Amino acid sequence: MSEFEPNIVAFLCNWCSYAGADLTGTSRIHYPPNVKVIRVMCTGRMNPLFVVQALRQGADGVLISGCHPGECHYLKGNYLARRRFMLMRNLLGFIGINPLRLRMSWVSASEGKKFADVVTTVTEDIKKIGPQQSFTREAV
Amino acid sequence: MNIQKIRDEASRALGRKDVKYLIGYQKGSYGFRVSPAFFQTKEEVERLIFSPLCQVSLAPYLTLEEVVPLPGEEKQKASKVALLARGCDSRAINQILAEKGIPRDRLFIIGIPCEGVIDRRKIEARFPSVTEPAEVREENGKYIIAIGDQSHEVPKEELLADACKVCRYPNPLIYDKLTGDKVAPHQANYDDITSWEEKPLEERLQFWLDQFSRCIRCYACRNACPLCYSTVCILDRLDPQWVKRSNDTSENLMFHVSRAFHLAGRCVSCGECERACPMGIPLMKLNRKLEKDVNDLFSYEAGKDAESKSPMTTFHVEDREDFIL
Amino acid sequence: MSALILPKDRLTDFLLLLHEYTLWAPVQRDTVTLFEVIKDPKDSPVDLEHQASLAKRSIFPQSEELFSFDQSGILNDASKEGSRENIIFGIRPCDARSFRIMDPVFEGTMPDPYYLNRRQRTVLVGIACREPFANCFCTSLGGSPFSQEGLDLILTELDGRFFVEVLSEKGKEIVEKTASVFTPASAEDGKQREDLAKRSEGAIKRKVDLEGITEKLNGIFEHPVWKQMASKCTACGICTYTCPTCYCFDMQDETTLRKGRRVRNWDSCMFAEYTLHASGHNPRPTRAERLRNRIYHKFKFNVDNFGTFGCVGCGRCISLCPFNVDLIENLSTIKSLA
Amino acid sequence: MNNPYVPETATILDIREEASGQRPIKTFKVALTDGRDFNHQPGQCAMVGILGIGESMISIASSPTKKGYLEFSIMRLGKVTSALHACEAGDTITIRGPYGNGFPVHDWKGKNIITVGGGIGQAPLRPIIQYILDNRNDFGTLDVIYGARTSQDLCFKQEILELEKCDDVKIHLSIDVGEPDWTRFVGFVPTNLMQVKPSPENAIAITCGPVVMIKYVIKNLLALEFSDTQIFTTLENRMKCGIGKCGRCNVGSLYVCKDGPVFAYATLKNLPEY
Repeated sequence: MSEFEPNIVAFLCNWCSYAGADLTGTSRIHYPPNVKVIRVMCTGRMNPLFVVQALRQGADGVLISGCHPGECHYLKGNYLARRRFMLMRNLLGFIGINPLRLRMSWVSASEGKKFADVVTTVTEDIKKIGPQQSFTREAV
Repeated sequence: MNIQKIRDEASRALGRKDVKYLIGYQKGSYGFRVSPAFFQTKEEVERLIFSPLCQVSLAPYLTLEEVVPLPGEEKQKASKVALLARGCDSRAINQILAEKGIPRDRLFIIGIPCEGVIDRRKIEARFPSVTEPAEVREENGKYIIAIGDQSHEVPKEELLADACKVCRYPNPLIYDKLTGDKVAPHQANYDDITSWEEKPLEERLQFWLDQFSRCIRCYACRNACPLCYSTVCILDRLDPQWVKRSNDTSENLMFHVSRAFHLAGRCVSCGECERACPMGIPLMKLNRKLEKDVNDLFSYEAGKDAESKSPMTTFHVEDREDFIL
Repeated sequence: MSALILPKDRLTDFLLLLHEYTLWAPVQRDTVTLFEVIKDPKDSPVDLEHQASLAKRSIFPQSEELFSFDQSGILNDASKEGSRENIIFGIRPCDARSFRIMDPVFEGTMPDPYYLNRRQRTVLVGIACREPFANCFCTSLGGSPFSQEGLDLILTELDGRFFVEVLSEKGKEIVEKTASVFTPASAEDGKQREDLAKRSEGAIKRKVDLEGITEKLNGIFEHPVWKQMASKCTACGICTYTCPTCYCFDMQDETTLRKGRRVRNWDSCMFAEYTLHASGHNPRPTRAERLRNRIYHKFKFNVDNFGTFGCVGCGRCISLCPFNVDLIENLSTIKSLA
Repeated sequence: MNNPYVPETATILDIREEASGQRPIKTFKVALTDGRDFNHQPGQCAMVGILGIGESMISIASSPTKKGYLEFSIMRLGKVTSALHACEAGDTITIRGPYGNGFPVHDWKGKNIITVGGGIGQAPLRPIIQYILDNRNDFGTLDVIYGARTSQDLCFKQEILELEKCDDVKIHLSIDVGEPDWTRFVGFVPTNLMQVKPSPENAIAITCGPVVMIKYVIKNLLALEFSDTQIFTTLENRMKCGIGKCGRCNVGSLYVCKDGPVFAYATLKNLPEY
């Protein structure tokens, strides 16, 4: 059987992490192809339920990435997101969903290398914990 | 608890020109039941009761669709709703006020320090199939239960509702009139939460999936919750439809995570959701986990006053971020 | 028909002999007892003491696929898929009667194949109620704790044994398949059963006189009493979802990227969304109209359309309501209106 | 056993824009994919849907005398109707039906017919008008009273104006608020009705439109001495199954999908909740 290739949804903020991911590509830095990127304007736009919805619809992990604290384009979106996802991670852990399935990172537009590292770490971790199938929406 | 004092306050409140009606309790239709009741006149206050059986929270009635303008003839124009509020109810009211859900001047709050209430499931398990009206009073750490002409004594701890066992705010925090003497609060105790978190992930997940699979999605937990008062709940939305109508474990998990998370930093631990659940799902466990975390991480407790901002709409630059890559 | 004795310690054997059927039985799930499919009767102790909820989902499941489709069109019609014969074991007489009330809704000029196929393939094995529960009022609705209406077999617990009465051809078939666990019943057993039936019926304390309620309802549609009754209701779905005779449903499409299915799910007339028009107009905007519709449906509309009350008096809506909205009390109030 | 929940597929032949603005209305001309005749009565409805979105009960806006196709006039309001409005000619939709009772056209032979419509409420009346024109000798005079909020919201405008050329059809259009180019009646439909003053003698009045309009039209018809059995209307409610099982569309003990949508006022006035 071939190795498990996780499905990871990455929500990247428009101003920092999305540009950072772009830089990763233009710098020709390799990173695992398991992430599916969704661009959001700000991590503060992230409804915590997006995470559950993604996991339910077949994602094995979710990565949320935004600007470093103090650098948010909208001043405080990432601070609010930080609180939200800290709690969401704890709640998911409480009901038995491995908190490693929800990761958050700060990646600026200049940190192409860091983005590659983050994606590698997240992918490796999720490979270790295996696929998420226990509460996936019933495949029709 | 002196019922006469509460009745006096109630009839004084109803005597006020600006009070439309009063939400209180009256004897229920059978057995250990207590029913929420809406009192329009002073005379009706004779029916008002308050006893350890008064488990139902009255706070949800403040935000129901028509904000209860019962046909009260000449009183129709009056603006205030009076209600009895125990510690937990007062916290719920505070939280609603803080969220600007209802204006303070629409409320006349009669605060009742609360010694804790009886879990109806526990007492009905102890005395099954009781149809004749039963009464309970508390005496020296015991409940004296009168069913018909029989009397029983049960230690308080055995019947006390779980939420009341760890209630830190038995005394109303916001009120216009306070009746009775203050009650000593209980200690916060999150042992159940911490010990649960020591269990293996797989065991936790199996437990919750099993619990959620039982849910029939009657939404009683939502409707009974004093803080679930959104005009359009995401659960009723068709477009976008976050949670499908189908009853399966995955949809149910989504529903329960949304419900719990929407109450993060807002839940006042009244235990109404769990009480209302016809399927016996331990919903308070989720709420208490979030309550504990909000307290630990953001030093915030819901409903302590009517001004403070929700922890989910504020932040500290120095909030923990050890989970961030 | 004939009567037999099933020793209590052979109950599991009896259920094991029925392995070719899909077996629904009341099982304890933490603090509640619910009807569920049990895989192995040895592992799932059947709870015959409690008033289990949701028997109706064995024939009318809460969620049910009507058909599936993809971009090319409709793929299959789920009503044509064969399923095994069902046994609902341990159903209360009131629940068994409830199917008789739902049947005409799903029959009619446009028969509903999903419900009716499952209904035809289901055997109802009842358990008589020796001790009625607090809110049982089946006798007010023409039932009784020992009612045999709609059942194929009925068990009555005597001391250490079940008195089994065979009530239909389907029931006879079951008994023949499991003949080894039974012994013949004596006249004494029959007498014991009669005594229990009498005692149990006498033990029902909650009653409501429904004589003339339908006519009464004709004249009080606009009465302020509805608003009063509904004032403490918070419009959740407990009463309708746990009601054995409530059958309203919703149909929705659910899709993934490539496939979809049309599903029908229980719906509740207590929800605002139930009647909400796309324009935003709602013919039943408040709890008063919704509660009124529920009572009218059960005690007038069902009588107009099918000649029976849409209620079997199981009392679950009363026991489970978190706010003490009490159907018996409400019906008595209606009766007492001038 | 036939499965009443499984729809048939149909193809959109043509889409015509009837009204633009806030609540746009389009008329969809469709034909069943298998070419079968739908066999409906004027006034009946069908469940029109799109797989993956859902279904809505829509009244059939064309007469059974028009063979080979069906028409539905649909206002964009909810999830399904929005998706339908996004469709193009050639797309596949689903249809179940026909449902409901339809107008008792056979009992109306030899009668003078008055239709009173408002807004999209003209759609269920259109098959009746078409039916009468196609069986012209079976009926007496035809009065079409129709109004909408603005001239932009009037459906089937061309078609109705075309009718004016027939000498045995009278058209009475109105809009709620006056507009510079509008030379006809300005005011609400019930008012227009009082101005037209149709005679109740040997007549049948059929009305459809917003709930409030229907109430006043009926009131005015009664004032004009129409009897209960001479007034017909169609109702609507939220529907899911279309076959009287899912419960939600009841008005009293009758289901709009099965026992309606056409109700004689004689029946209607005895229904609670109306």
